[in-house]
Amino acid sequence: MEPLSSPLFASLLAAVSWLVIAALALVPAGNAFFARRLAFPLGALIGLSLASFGLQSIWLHAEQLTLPLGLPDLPFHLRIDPLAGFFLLLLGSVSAGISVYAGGYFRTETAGRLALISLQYHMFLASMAFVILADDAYLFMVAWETMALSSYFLVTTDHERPAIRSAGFLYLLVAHLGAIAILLCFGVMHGGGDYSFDALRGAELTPFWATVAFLLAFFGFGAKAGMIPLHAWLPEAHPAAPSPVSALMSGIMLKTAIYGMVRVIYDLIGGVRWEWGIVVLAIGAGTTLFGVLYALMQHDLKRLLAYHSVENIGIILLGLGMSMVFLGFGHPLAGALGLVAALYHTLNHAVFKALLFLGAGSILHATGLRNLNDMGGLIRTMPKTALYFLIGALAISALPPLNGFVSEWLTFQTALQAPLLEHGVVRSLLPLFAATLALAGALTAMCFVKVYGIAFLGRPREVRHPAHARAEGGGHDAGSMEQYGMAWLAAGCLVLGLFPTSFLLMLNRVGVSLTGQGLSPEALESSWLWLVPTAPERASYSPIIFLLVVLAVVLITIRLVRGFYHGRVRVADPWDCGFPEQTTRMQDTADAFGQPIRHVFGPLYLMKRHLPGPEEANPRYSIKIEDRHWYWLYLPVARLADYASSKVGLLQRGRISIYLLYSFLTLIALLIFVR
Amino acid sequence: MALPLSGQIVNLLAALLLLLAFAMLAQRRVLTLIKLFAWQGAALAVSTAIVAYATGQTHLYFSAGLTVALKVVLIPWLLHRLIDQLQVRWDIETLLNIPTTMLAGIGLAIFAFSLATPISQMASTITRSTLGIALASVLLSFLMMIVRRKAVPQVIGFLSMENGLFFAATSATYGMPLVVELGVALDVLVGTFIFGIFFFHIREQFDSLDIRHMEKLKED
Amino acid sequence: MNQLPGIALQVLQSVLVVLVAPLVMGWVNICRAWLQNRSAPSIWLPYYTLAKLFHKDAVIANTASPLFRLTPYILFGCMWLAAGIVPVLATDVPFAPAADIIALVGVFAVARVFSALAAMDTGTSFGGLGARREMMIGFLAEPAMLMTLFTAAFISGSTQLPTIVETLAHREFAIYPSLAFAAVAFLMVLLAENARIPVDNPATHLELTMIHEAMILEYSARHLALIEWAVAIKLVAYMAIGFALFLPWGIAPAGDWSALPLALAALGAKLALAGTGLALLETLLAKMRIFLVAEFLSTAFLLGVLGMLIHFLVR
Amino acid sequence: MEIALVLGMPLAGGLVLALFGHQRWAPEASAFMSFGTLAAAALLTARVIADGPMTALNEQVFVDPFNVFLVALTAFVAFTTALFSRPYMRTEEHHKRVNSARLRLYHSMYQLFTFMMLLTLLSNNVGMLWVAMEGATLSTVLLVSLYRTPASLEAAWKYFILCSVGIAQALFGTILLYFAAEKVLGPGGNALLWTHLHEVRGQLEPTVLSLAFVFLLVGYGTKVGLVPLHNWLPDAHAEGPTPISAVLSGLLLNVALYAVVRSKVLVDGALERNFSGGLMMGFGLLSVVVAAFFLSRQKDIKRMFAYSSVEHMGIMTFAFGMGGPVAAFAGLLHMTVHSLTKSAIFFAVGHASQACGTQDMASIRGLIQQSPTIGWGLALGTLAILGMPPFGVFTSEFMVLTTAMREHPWATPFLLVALGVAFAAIFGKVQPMVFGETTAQRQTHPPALVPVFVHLAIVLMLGLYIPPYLVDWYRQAAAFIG
Repeated sequence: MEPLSSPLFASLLAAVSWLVIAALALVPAGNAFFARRLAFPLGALIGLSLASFGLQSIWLHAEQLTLPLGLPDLPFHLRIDPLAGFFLLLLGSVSAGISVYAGGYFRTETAGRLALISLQYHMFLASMAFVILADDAYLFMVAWETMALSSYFLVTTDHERPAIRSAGFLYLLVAHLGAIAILLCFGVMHGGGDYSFDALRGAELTPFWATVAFLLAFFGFGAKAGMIPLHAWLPEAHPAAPSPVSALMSGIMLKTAIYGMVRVIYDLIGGVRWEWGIVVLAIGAGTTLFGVLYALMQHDLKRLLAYHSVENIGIILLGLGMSMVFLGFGHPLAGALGLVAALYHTLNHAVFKALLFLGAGSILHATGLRNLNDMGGLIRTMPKTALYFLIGALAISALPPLNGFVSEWLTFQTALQAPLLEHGVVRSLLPLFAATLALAGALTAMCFVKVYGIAFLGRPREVRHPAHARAEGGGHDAGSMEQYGMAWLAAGCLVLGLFPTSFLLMLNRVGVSLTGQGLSPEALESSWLWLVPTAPERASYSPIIFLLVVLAVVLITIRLVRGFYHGRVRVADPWDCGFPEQTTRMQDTADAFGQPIRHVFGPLYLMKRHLPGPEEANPRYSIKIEDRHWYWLYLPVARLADYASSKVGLLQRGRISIYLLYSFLTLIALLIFVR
Repeated sequence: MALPLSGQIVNLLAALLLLLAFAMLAQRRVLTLIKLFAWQGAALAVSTAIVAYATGQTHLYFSAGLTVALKVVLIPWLLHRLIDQLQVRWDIETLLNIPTTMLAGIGLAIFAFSLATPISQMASTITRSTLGIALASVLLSFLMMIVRRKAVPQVIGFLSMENGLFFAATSATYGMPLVVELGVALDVLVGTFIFGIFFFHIREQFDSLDIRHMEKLKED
Repeated sequence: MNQLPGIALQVLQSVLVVLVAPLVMGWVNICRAWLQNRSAPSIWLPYYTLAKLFHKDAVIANTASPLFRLTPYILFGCMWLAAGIVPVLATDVPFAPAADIIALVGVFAVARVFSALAAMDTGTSFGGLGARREMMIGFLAEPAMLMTLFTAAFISGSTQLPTIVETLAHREFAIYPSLAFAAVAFLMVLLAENARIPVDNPATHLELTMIHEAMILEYSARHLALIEWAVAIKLVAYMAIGFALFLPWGIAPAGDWSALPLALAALGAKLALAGTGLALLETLLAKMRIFLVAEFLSTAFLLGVLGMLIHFLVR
Repeated sequence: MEIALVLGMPLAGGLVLALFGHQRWAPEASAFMSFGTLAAAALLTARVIADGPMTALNEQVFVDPFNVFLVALTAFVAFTTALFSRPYMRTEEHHKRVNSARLRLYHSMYQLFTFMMLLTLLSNNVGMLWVAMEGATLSTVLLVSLYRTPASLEAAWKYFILCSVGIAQALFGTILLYFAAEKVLGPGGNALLWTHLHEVRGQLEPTVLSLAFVFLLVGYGTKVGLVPLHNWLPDAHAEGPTPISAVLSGLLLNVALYAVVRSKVLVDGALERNFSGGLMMGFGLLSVVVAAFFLSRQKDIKRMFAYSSVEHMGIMTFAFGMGGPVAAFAGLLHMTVHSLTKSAIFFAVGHASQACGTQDMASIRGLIQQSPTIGWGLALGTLAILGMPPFGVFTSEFMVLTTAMREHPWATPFLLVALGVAFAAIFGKVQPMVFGETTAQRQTHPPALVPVFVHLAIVLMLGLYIPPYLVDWYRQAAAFIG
């Protein structure tokens, strides 16, 4: 193996370079010159190269490497295969955009904070790369938990605020519990050899233990991915972090959980069963709906985006679940299609969610605002950001011809393979899950109309906010580095949306490497213009033609209208409906926009409303939506632990005689036992 | 097989030891407790000396001498002095009433005997049957420590446990090697000194040697 | 393969739809007037209105952004595109492989999102109100629509409208109970999506009830004209989808030019019939309270799902 | 020679400091003596690596792979703790919590304590091991009550009584052991020599040995802090001076566990069934679970970490109880990383509580703002002790858990629940202490944080890479423990 031409070695080198950048951040010279000027652009370059190595490895055979580190009997094993390559591509390319953005975003930090952020940021990136490259349980766990730890410290960057501290705590706690489940899963899979993935792959499991391993992996990784009911940390932690970090976490880190799920379930456990798929589908559907419905209720922009991450994880799970159902029933073609759809959505979500979080970061930087209810009219002060954010918003709303649509379309196509299934109930279940997806897609569109309409359009809603003086008067658009970062990701949305076929071929390689079979030959032989999931007469989609036609039609219309009619325009005040005292506060707020949803889905929410009375001089409506999971899952568990510890506490009442009695009784009991 | 005379005497002394242990368990007055403790030490020393004489293990004489010096003379004297200085001559309060304690003690003794019987069968020493008694007196001292509420009786309980251990050593094996015996004795001595220091500190802090004052550190 | 005739047909078909759409609107209005015992306006009135609007000076709110001015064109483009995908006259639609029924729903979604955004752009309370209601109807109607389409897709094994039509139109005659459910669901979605009674009233400006009109309050002149025209095209497109799924007879099969005149006639008849039916419905029904719409559309969704399930059960 | 030096340095230190411990230079002298001990231990280690096991002083002391590694560890942590106690005790003096007489006691007893622990480890005579262990108790009991506050007196009293009583049971066990050995080896000193006992362990009487093991386990287990014998431990840790808490947790518990493991080796040789292992696993598991639930109710920071020590000693006991090369390896590794991490935590905690003037966790806030190094030291140390990779504690826990899953699957749910609860409890309390608005004040003496970060760096290294000679060493010891 030529080390230099090997993508595995090169990826390792890239990951180590991130570690080196992290370490260099501690060099205090020149007001943290390195961290301020060089670290992030360099990190972005490394990300790009990592993406290219990953891309390369998708088309190659799997490679392995062993490092002389780690446990005595279990040195660090590394491996790169199409699946790992795909996720490296995701990590590298998305993080490149985020890193460029971060280079601009963090520039104004104080030296000490900046050094810490740069250290943890690049450590975070490197640990994610190692998670993907790991080929044994130990290295995987080390990288996995390092990832949790470094992101925890990033989340608590602004630790002066108590809310952020508790968010960080919750985050790390859930992450740790998830990690414990994953560890247990590796233990269950273990079949006598060591803990390298090769040995785990080779282990023969009975159906019972395979199912146990599946459930452990699913919930362990699901805790990280933010699926319900283990999602509670996500909407707390992601908004708490600085925006580029939120982008990294939502965009990439959640995907490492998907990676882990696919790796463990498809690759290590193998022999996927359809019952597992039903579990995944059920949780996925719940997660999807829950995520989007709660997102609609949010008025904190970053929190809203975080809930959308929950939703999109649900969509990915729907794809995975369908794939598992088909594979379990012995339909590898449809199974591969589901997997491809899920992985495609993984990549898409990484790109547009990162873009949206970066946009939210720019808003926060420029105006200091996170609450949508205070925003409005930002399109005038930050037109570039508005454009990029619009692309992200359309993409996440699954509107053609952007990328979100492609993966949802593929998921729908997978669901439409349902007639293949012999099992009547399952066959009719799949379209129902597709219906959830449809509902979620439409709700997402509603939510992003709300976000975009309220943040960027209209007029500033609240003047009481001091930051608004800035936003109205001297508000500024994002800096150039930030814009480059967002432009890169926006371009990603377009490319992924317009050229899906090349990505489909790539993902097909991943599917082949995992399930042994890929998409149908007809699908693979279709030209680059046409996206064909199974056969051209069944379904096809060509985003380019689509876009060209829309553009052509729109241009023709403009041309015609301009050509035939005059272009005279008068600018006036908006119509006041005969009520001259219109104020900006009379616009819809984010809370108001969610009102139909609250009405339709009322029982789902735990609402605390404050309705202003007729006498109030300064009436304000406010609403607080709480997550029911807190009350039926998290708090009871916490109370149970508390109760147990209060009972255990009774053991130790301070009286020495009692302590002596314990020793005495222990002795006597053991003596009796010995006899 | 009839026991030789020395064996019979040792057995007698062992019974005395056990009786003294019970007496200490039942005793309410500190001064008497110290006296009983001294007597226990004396019985231990005599039995050790007899074993030494009967078996020709010369180091046991040394051990007996050490016991006399420490447990019959030095430690009771130290305790007396402490009690004089600290003026703690009150009656002893117990957590459990005396009859119950005695009943528990009898149960313990039976348990100890049944536990020791199979082992003492293997012993080759003339004193082997006393192993059960030694174990019983260790457990009885333990029980005494549990039920006493004041610091001084607790310490006496501890020391009497040490006596039981010594007795076990002589009865089962004709005593531990000398270096160990010396080490143990040193530990006991230092321990007693430290106890003494503690009595003063405790008294200084709490105005009493009642360990009920020392129940502040706990989980709530 | 020579695709030129196909493309020509495609262009012809979409231009036809665009041009005919106001006429259908006019027809519906006439029927309604007749049914309500009013004297009917001219069937050409929508054309007059459009021409009038195109000639006026546009007034744009000073709070509007470029998005506001772009939106009418996007709307119009989207609807034109939708009209191009649906096989109105013939199944020989070369553009159809580029966008199947899911993409078709996507096109309508794009239009909806942009019109809602434009409504919020001027920062008036009416705009926001309209946008929010429109999006609510959208999220309820879209899944119902997809379910309806999926039923047809399951029957024909394809998500491409021409294939669906060919399958449905040229199969042996059989009663599909699933399609019956789907048809009812589709009708309900059609009413909701096109802002018709009982969901919305295209002729009202009452703030308590209006949905679509609230969104376009700020538009005037040529922008308004484009929007109104787009609305008309949308109605025709929906009707055409309905014909394709439930009344596919008469649509010319691919390559069969001789069937075109018949197809044209069939289309005219079907449109006239549908317009009458729509007017009848609008006359018979009363406008619902806004939150009853949710129930109305969830019924549609339920029917769509039921149709699909029935398809699986009675297969 | 090296052995004599290892034992002689702290003994001499204790005597010298008993005379001069009140001088200004006493802390430096103490650190110097500890450094001497460390150097001697290093020499000894090198010698053992080169020449293999050996005995000395008329076979009364011996070195084998098992104890030499603990000797090195003990000497190392004793040295770093001496470094730490230099500024710590000066600050305490500055705050008038101790006077010079007590400082003399402190420094002298500290050295003696080191001596006693090293003697326990090196002693070949099982009886002397007992004597030294009791000596270790005696030398620390006055240190626990150094502040003479009511609470510290109470803690010291409990420590003294419970440990003395416990260890008295161990003496009974030793007597039984001698009783069994005497039949094989004949009466006299040899029958208590470990090296001889180990050779004949197969011939020892099983019933006696199982009885002996019960007494030894209860006796030394009290010092290990196994539940329900642990009650002295949190009190003594919380009320004594922090350097003493550090060595109690970091070293004394290890030494006591060492004694238990030594006993186990003998018993396993004599008994067919895995009697000792079962008992140890049971105690280990109970300790882990109970300690985890104790954690969440703590208010005192040192008390909380004391319970964490109980938990970790439970893990080690469980690991040694499982036996086998991997579990024993893991147990040894856990001993190493736990003592390094826990002492590092106590160093950080000591400075933190001095800076805030309290051990009450509710009043310690925002350490990172006042002193980033203390804050980070505490945060990283806590995460390390909670088993977060890449720190070494995770390495050993990984090995323990994976072995347990293979061999005793029933135990893993308990372990995992306990680890989860412990994580929530400790981390939830430490986080607000480290982050947020600060309550800390500037300190008069610059804190000694080199030890903290040196310890953590070693622990970090052990998480990623265990040097080959260390692996060999652990393996030999693990093979020996079995």
